[in-house]
Order: sequence, then structure tokens, then C-alpha cells
Amino acid sequence: MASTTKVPPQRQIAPDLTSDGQRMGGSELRGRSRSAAVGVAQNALPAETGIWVAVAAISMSFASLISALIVRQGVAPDWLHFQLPRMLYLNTAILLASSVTLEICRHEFDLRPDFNGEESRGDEAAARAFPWLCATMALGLFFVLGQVMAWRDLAAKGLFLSSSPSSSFFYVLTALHGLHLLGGVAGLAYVLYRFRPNADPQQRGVLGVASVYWHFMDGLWVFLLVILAART
Amino acid sequence: MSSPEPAVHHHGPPQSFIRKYIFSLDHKVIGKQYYGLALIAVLAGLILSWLMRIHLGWQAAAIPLLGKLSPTGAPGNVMTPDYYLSLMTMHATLMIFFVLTTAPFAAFGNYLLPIQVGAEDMAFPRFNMMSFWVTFVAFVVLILSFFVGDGPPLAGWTSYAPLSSVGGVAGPGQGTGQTLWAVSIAIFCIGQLLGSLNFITTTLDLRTKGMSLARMPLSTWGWFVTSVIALLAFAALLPACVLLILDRTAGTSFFSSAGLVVNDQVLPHSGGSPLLWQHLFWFFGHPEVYIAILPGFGIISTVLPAFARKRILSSRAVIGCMVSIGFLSYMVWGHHMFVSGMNPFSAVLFSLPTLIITIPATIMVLLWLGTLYGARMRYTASALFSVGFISVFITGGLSGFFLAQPSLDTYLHATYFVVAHFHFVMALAAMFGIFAGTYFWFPKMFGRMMNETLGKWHFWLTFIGVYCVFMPMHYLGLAGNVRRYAAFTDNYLAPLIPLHRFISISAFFVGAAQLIFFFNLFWSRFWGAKATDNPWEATTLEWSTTSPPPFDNFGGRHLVVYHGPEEYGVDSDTLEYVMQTAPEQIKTT
Amino acid sequence: MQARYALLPVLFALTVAVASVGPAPAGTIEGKVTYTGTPPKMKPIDMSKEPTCAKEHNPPLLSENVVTGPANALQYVVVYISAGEQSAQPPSEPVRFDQKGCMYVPHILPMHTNQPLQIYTDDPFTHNIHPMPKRNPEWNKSQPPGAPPIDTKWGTPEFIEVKCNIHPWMHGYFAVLNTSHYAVTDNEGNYSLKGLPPGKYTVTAWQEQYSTQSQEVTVGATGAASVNFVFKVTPYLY
Amino acid sequence: MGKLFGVVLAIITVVSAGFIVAHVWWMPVDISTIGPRIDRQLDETMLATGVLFLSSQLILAAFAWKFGDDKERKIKYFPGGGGPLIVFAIILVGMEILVLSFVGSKVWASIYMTPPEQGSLQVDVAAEQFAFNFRYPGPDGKFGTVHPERVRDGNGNFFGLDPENDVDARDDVIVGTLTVPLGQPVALTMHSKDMIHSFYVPELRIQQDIVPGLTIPLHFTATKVGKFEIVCTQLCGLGHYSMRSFLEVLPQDQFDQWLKSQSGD
Repeated sequence: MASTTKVPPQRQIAPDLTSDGQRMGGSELRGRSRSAAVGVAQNALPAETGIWVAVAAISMSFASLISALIVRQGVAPDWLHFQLPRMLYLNTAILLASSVTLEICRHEFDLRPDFNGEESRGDEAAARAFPWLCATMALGLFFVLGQVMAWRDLAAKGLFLSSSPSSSFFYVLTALHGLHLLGGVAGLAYVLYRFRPNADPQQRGVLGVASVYWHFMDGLWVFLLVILAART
Repeated sequence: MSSPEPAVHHHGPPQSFIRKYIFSLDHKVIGKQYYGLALIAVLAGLILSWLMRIHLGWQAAAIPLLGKLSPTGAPGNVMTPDYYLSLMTMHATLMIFFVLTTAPFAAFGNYLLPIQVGAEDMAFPRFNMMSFWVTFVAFVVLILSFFVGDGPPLAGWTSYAPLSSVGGVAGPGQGTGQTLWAVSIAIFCIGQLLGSLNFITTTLDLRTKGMSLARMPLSTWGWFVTSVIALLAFAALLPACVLLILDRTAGTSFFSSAGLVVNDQVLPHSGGSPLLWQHLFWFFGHPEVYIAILPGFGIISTVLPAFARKRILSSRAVIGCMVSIGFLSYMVWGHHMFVSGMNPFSAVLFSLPTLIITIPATIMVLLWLGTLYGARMRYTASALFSVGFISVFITGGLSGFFLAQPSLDTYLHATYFVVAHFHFVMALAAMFGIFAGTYFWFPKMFGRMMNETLGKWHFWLTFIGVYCVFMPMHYLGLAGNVRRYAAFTDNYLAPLIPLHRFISISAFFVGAAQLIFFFNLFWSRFWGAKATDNPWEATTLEWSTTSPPPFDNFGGRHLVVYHGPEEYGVDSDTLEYVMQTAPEQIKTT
Repeated sequence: MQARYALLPVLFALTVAVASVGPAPAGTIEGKVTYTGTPPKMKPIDMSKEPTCAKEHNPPLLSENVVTGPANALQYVVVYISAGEQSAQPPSEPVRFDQKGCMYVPHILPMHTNQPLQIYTDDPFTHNIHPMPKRNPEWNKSQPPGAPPIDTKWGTPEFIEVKCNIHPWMHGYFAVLNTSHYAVTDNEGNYSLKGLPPGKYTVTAWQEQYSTQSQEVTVGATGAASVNFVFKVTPYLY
Repeated sequence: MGKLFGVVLAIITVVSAGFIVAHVWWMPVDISTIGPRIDRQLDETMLATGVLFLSSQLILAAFAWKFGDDKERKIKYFPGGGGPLIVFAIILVGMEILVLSFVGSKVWASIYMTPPEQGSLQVDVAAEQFAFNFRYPGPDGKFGTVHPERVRDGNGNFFGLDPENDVDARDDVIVGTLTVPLGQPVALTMHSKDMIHSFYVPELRIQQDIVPGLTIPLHFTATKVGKFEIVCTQLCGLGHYSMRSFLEVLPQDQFDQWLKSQSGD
């Protein structure tokens, strides 16, 4: 990835623009342009919008897979029912825990009102949040490791990718979810990389974006687990 | 996850060649890269269509050098039926994915969407760069299939299982080539997902002051609606491709049914569903048709008023039509499968929304016609392609009436009638949109005008030519001429061969006419007349900056928008049009 | 099948021992292949899909899976030396396989391993040649009219079924053998294997429906031996 | 330039429609009981779309002719704006949709959503790369059991029968041409061995994909004697173009004779 200094400027709006635009948007405009200079949606952090777009796309992908699973189970009698590896439930607990640690991290990262009336300290907030962020990433990695162990468990029982459509879907869904989760870990690593000793609003924004994704992965996994448990 | 760059990192445009032209983060460079990729792909697709038409007209014709390209595909320079199908598959895949998706949507959208909403760049420039390069890798992987093992895939762009899913046993072209096809499409999906993510976020977040959604140009609306469709469609296709690849390489049975006996060999697959692939594919495939054509709607709705010197009849209605077409496009995929063996009752269910889509399409056509009424139309090459677009879209849309009815589809399905239909409504209409957009925005993109005389010649030859090529295909379809046939050996098809030859000859002419366009493009790029900032006297934001725009699009100015995008033919103080950025008042007449 | 190949080294050693005695006059193995039982009735081939061929073969040809001759003779049986012979270089002159009037000529083409094989087409339309080996690499190539012959060879001994997917009735065999002493029985069931030095040989007969039979035979100094085969046939082809 | 466009478009429109009106290239003669209804449906659709095609293209041509870049003329707006046009489109197209889909669905249902008549001639169809094979049950009226692993094209065992052990299979008639009696309902049970194929007889106005793994029923009644082509319309591999067979419609007595001659020996 490029070094940050070479990125072209984007969405930097001169701070005076807001007032400027609003000034012009007043009564001096008439006719068909009566609503000039309103309806502006300049977001400070497009990623806050983008992440929901990404969530929509990923949901669509998994919806497509789940509908394929349901159809595939219905068309042929070769669907092998098997017991999900117990490991998965532990993994689920780990993943849920990671969501909790991430929330704690976000909470710590917030600038708390300082009772002394002094400017709140961004570097202190960052220092408080740092270990929780690491914990979240570690739990995420543990989850992926656990998923791999669940695979080995299943393989030991003789259930491989091509053994039965049920096992095929199991491997495909867990693998794709695992890959997406690793993407989330990478996202958190990016937050970590940008973890200057300062909790400025932009960095909190980035962390917020990463946590939307993380919680979505978390929820998606629980959904997948329910589907897999009910279907296999 | 990208992140905002604090203002302190603002260092101006990159200076090194690689950062400036190859791995550029600038949406304008990326847009041109997409356009260049589409040009390469369309040239390849055009040559493939020529080869196909030669073979269809004259079965035993030896095509010089073809044997060099593929000794097995054309021993003694004579095309084999499997190579014909391979070329057909590659023609369709290149055209649909790498031309009709990249040119009107990714190329123009990338270049113009940020400028038209007044942004300095896309929301996620790095993703934008990745989007192009991922697409480029997909292109390279697809082209590679020409040179592997038993040749490029021959299962058609729809790649129906089990032909596509059982591997090399299915015949020549179904080995490594087909795997590369699936991999290429999967990669392509990722590229377009990144692109759509950018388009949507940029439209939602980066509009400049005063650029309300209602004031966005219709072209921007086209790209925005398209990106929403593309986001969901490619997200659905991607896992389908993954499953297909697994069926081919890992021995799973998602799409390969049990008890397949190919060449006396019982294949080891268990109970997969070929229809599942069709459902997944068409759930993407039908919206893909609108991914190709919706940017065209937008481009035409922007270009037409600029040359007609009047507002479009009802831009809110056009937006409404585009949105409803986008929405409906997800409910009609089954109309590709009326005779596929799915429950015949569902055919009725899919037929109705398919027919309903014709309502917004008809409304749009009427609005364009209504816009032409009373206009003072300036017939430039771009304007000609815009009205040509309306004509081919009407023709293509009307044949959809036949195919939307299951009771007629049972006769017309998989005949040349379908080929005529989708070429008119998707390929030709989209291409006309691309041409209209190219002649319109070339001055902005390259700072030079395209040659109008050549452009007009290009239009006339193309417009008359495509009717000669594709109108007779309706007749072929009515006569029951099956598509995807490498040769017409059936008795009842023999009388149709002269018509096929007429089509072939017309196709050579249409193809040759495109060389005028290529020449014009490259000649004008270097030696065209210098373009002014606003040669067409158009009003949208891209025309209020220089041609070509500076690195940050507006030279550090922060635009404020006061008007809708098509204030033409109005009584302004000085001109008969008002720029979106002009703070002046419009006198209502 | 496999057991036979396992015996090969033993027999090979034996052959070397016998052959090293000294050059001897070339001998011949002759014989007749017949059947017992009721052979299946061959069906006429429906070539209506390819009118040129249908016109050429009127009345229609019968399929060639089990072709019988007078006096219970069995045609299209490959008889060859499967053991007892010194290994030799494959002949360099190519064998020729033709596609003529939607039929394979010959129906069964015997050849030595690694002997050049040329596949010609005389028909004014495209064929695809699709050999379906189990031990050699499989391929499937189209040959449009006027295309040059396909040059190929087979490395491993095997009876390879060949079909044309475009004309599914086209059905033939490549008999790829580790010997150049082979013959295909004629309509009277006769065959002869010439040019054999004296020694002990295993002669094998192979029929596409009824698999193989082997007999051992010794070619003496007089240079002639006779081996007959009798296949038991059933009225059901399938 | 606008005038030229108007003229060219008008010529294209009239010529294009002319070929349709003159039926220069048209559907082959219909030979099935359901054909007339499909043909009528097609004619009605052709009439409706033809009117729309001619009117809209000619209006486009006329507007292009009339409304060029004439500096003298003031820009005019469409009387009434977009509203009436939208309402017009919704009513016109909506009506057409309702009529077409109501009538069309009934035609569709009569082909694909009704069971075959009692006493239909049962024919088993096996499609493969690149041939159709047809199987009649023979005098015993029973089909032999199918064993996929026994399929061998080389010796004509397209269905994978085992006549040695299966008595029902011994008299099954397997042919490459679908022969049916005139005016008698025929019920096909279609299977595919390898790829998706499609059964299409333009004269019957019927097209149906044959999907491996599924048993696809199809029924029709032929109303004319003759020999017609059955073609595959679903891309199935290199020989797709040549995958065809024949439908031979014989009078009942000739059909009986034919069937007897096939199973007699």
C-alpha cells in the first residue's frame, strides 16, 4: 500500500466553506434554483458510509450462498447430516468476547469529560484503549485458529470438502467467513498502525468503522452457525 | 478500510511516471485506464465476431493465420466447431464484462462522477486503483485461456453447468480454459465490487455544496443506480464462481448432478443441481444487463438536453424509472429459464415483472421523444448517437415483449431472435451510449475536439450497419434458427444461409466503420483542435473546469451548486443556458 | 490383464535365452477364430443425421461390434504375440486411420507402441476424433474438412476405443501393442502372424465384446504353428 | 443532419417491418394441437409491438426531421409536460401487459402445466453429446431398468440396459428417430446423460431443456404426417450444432407396423 504522503487530496473542504455556502443559500436565490446550496452531505469520513455499503455486499454474498445451500439440500438425497465440531461453540464464545473487548476499547478511546475542566487527554485515552484493541485482534486470530481446528476435527472424521454437499457448504461458508474475519483483523491492524498516541476524532472514526465491520462479522458468524447447526 | 488523509498530507499531484499513469490514485487516470482496457477488449471482441461471422457464412473458409493462433482450433486454418464456440464464448465474455461493464460504467463513471458531484476524487482512491488493477488481472487471466491446454472455454458466457462444471471430460475447451474463465470472472467481481463501493460512497458523501440528490446530473444518477445494482449483482455472482471453481477442481457437487455418464464414464459427482447454477447466474445475469444499459440511460439523458438546448421532459421521472428498473431487475431472472426445467408455474410469476419493466422503459423513451419535441437540436456526432440510441433501444425493447411471454419463449428461446433482442437492447444501446459519451466528453478528457466529420461518418455507417446485421436476426429467429450453432446442417436451416451471409457481410462493414472511430480517437488525441472549457455549452460541473481538469478537478476552487443540471433554453442575463455553479438567478418565463 | 504384464519380465528373460541361441528361419503362426453360441444381431446404423453418409450407405451398414462370417467365423479379432518376443524398435512407417463416409477405416487399427499414427478425413464435414484410453493420455480433437491429418502416437499398450462425438455411431479401436506381430481376423476368421523366430510364444486374441483369450505355442524349427481361438458369444450385445 | 436522420430511420423502419408483414422468413408450418394458440399469441404480440415499433420510430424520425437547430424558432415544450406521457405509457403498456400475460399464461399452462392424456404413447428419451435416443417399451409395455454404469455408446447401449438379466429390457425398442402416430398424444419422459440438452421441434412449437439429474416430462399431439427435425438448443459442447434427430409422424396403421417391425426380431 502506498505511503500516506502520496495520496491525492480528497474531501478536504476549506473550513470556511460551510458558512460560505450557507450564506449564499439564503433568500437571494429564487426561481428554479430556490433550494440552492442545501442538501449537502459532506461526510468527514466516507468510510463510515462505505462500511455499510460493504456490509450490504457481503450480506448479499452470504445470502447467495445460504440460498444455494437451501436449494442444494432440497434437490438430492445426498445431504449427509453430521454433528458440528464442538470446537465451534467455543470459537463462537471467543468471537463474541472479541466484540465485547472491541466495545471496551472504543469506550476507552472516547475522550471522557475531564472533571478538572482541563482539555481531555487523547494520548491517555489511546493508551487505555491500546491493550483492548490488541486483545480483540488476538481473539479474532484465536477464532480463526479454532475454525482451522474444527476443520481438522471434521477431516479426522472423514468429512472433507467433497464428501457431501453438507460438508462442502460447511467448509466454504467457514472459509469465506474466516477470510472476511482476517480482513477485519487487518483492518484493526491498520487502526493500530495509525494509533498515534492521540485519540483524535478521525482515529475514533476509523476505529468506529472497523468495529462496525467486526460486529457484523460477529453477527454473521452467529447466523451462519445457526444455519449450519439447523441444516447439517 | 481506507481512512481520511489529514490536510497536512496534501502534497499535490504525484510526479513519478508510475504513480502518475500506472498505479495512479487519480480517478481521472483510472477512468482513462478503464476506457483503454475497454478499447482493447472491444477490439478483441470485434475481431472475434468477425471470425465468427466468417465461419457462419462460409463454413469451410480458411482464415489466414488462424491456424497459427490455435493449431488445434483451426487445423489448416479452417475453424473447428469447438473453436467457433470458444470464440463465441470469449466474444460474449469480453464484450459483456470487459466492454459493456467497464466502458459506460467504470470508465465514464470513474472519470466523471466525482467531477459531476463536485468532488476532488473518489471516496477511496486506493480501492479505486485496486478496482482497475484487479479488473486488469481478470482480463489477463481470461486472455490466458486462449493459450492453455485445449483452448479457451466454449460453454458460453452463461457457462451452464454441468458443461462448465465437470472439467475436461466435457470436451475440448472445458479443461483449464474453463477454470481460467471462472477465476477471471471471480476476480472481475471483486474489481467491480470495489468500484461500486466507491461510486456509492462518493455519491452519498462527497457532493459539493448545493449538490442535492435532485440536482445531480442524470448521468450521475445512472452511475449511482448502476453501482447499487452492480454491488448486489457481483456480490451474488462471486460465491457462485467460487462454487463452480470448487466443482471443477475440488470434486464437490454443487452443480454437477449425480450419475452423469460422459463418454461411457460415470462421473463421481453426487446430486448437484445444474439449475442452481442457472438461478445464481441469472440472479446476477439479468441485473448485469441493466449494469450495461443504465449508464447509457444516464448518459443519453444528459447529452440529449445539452444538444436539444432544453431540459429533459421530467428528470424526476427519469430518475424514478432508472430506480424502478434497477429494483425490478432483481425480480425477473427466471425469464431466462422458462424452458429450463424449473417449475412451469414460476414461469408465470417471472413473466409478469418482466413485462412490467417495459413500463418504466416506455416512459423513458416517451420522455426522450418529448424532449426532442420542439427542441433546437444540434446534430453533432454525439447527438446523432443519442437519437440513434433511442431508436435501437426501442427496437430492442419491443422484441422483449415476445421473449417475456413463456408461451412464445417456448418457440423463440435460444434462437437468433434472442440474439437480436439482447444485441439491440443491451449491446447496441450501450455502445451507442458509449459513443455518445465519448464524442461528448472527449474534449473534457483530453483537451482536444474529436473530428466531427469522421464522427458523423462513423455514425451513419454504424447506424445503418447495425440494422442490417441485427434486424435480420429477428427473421432468423422467427424461422427457428437456433443460436450457438457452429454450422447450419439442419435441413430447415439451409434456406437461411444466404441471410446469414448478408449478415456477415454487413458485420464486416460495421466492424470496419469502427476503425474510423479508433482512428478518430487516436488522431484527435494528439492532433485534434484544442478544446475550450465548455465546447458544447453544457451546464454540469465538469464544464466549469478546464479541459482537461486539473489534478484536483477544480484547481482548488470549492464549487457551490445553485441550479439543476439542465438549465438550457432559459432566459439568463447573457446566455441561453445557466451553469450549475452560476450564482445568478433564473428568470422564470 | 495386469497378471499378464506381471509375467512379462519372466517371459522376456526366457525369450532372450531362446533367441540368443542363434538366428533361425522365420516362422508363422496361423489360425482361425470362431464362436460358439448365438451371436447378437447387429443393428443397422441410422445415419439420417448426416445425409451425405446416409446416401452413401444404402442399405444402411450394420454396426461392427460382433461381425461373424461363414462357419461361425469371427471377424475383427486382434491376434497378437503378447509374450515371448524380443523387444524391438517401433516401426517408423506410420499407420493410417481413415474417416470415410462416417465410418472408421479400418474398424480396428493395430499398431506398435510409439509407432506414428496418422488420422485422415475424407468427409466434407467436421469429425472429432475422441480416443478414450485408460492408460494413455486422453484427447479429443476436431478435424474440419480439408484439415491436415492428425499426427500422433501411443506410448502404452492398450486397446483404445475411438469415437466421434459428432457422429455417435462412429466407433473403432486402436489396438496399441508391444509387438509388431499382430493381425486382425478377416471375414473367415483367419489370421496369420509371420516372421517369427522359433521359440515359445503367448498368442492372445482380443475381441471388443468378449475380451481376451491367450494360448501358448512353440514355433519349432519348421517355422509354423497353428493356434485357434473359440469365443463364447451371447445374444445380448449390451 | 436531423432531416437525413429522419429519412434514414423511416426507411429502416418501413423496410424492417415490411419483411415481417410479408412473412419472407417465417415460422414453419405448425403440426401440433397447441400450435395454433401459440401462433395466434405470436400474431397478436406482433401486431401490438408492430404498431408500437412503427409509431415510435416514425415519431422519432419526424421529430428529428422537424426540430433541427433552427435559430429562428423558439424552443417549445411538450404540451402538458411529462405527466400525460407517463400516464399514457402506464395505461397503454399496462393494458397490453395484462392482456398478453393473461392469454399467454393460459397457452403456457395448456402445454406445460397439464398432465399428458390417459393412454398416451410413452417414449423414453435419453439425450447425450450429441444425439437423441428414443426408447419404446416394446410389446410387454414395460421399460427395462436403467443402469448408468452399463451405458456404452460403442455397442448401442445408450440407456444402460441389462437384457441378459432383465426380461423387461429385452424387447425395448431403441431407435434414433422419434416415430409417433398421427393424432395420438405422445408423452415423453426425457433424461440427459451428460450435459443440458434441449428438445426443440420448431413445427411442434415446443422447446424444453433436458437437465441431467431430472426427469423432464413433455407431451404433444402431432396433427400432420411427415418428417421433421428435432434439434438441440442448449449449448452442450463441440457438436452442439450437429445434435439433431428426426420426428416422423405416421398414420396409426403405419406406425403400428413400424413398431412391430422394430420389436419383431
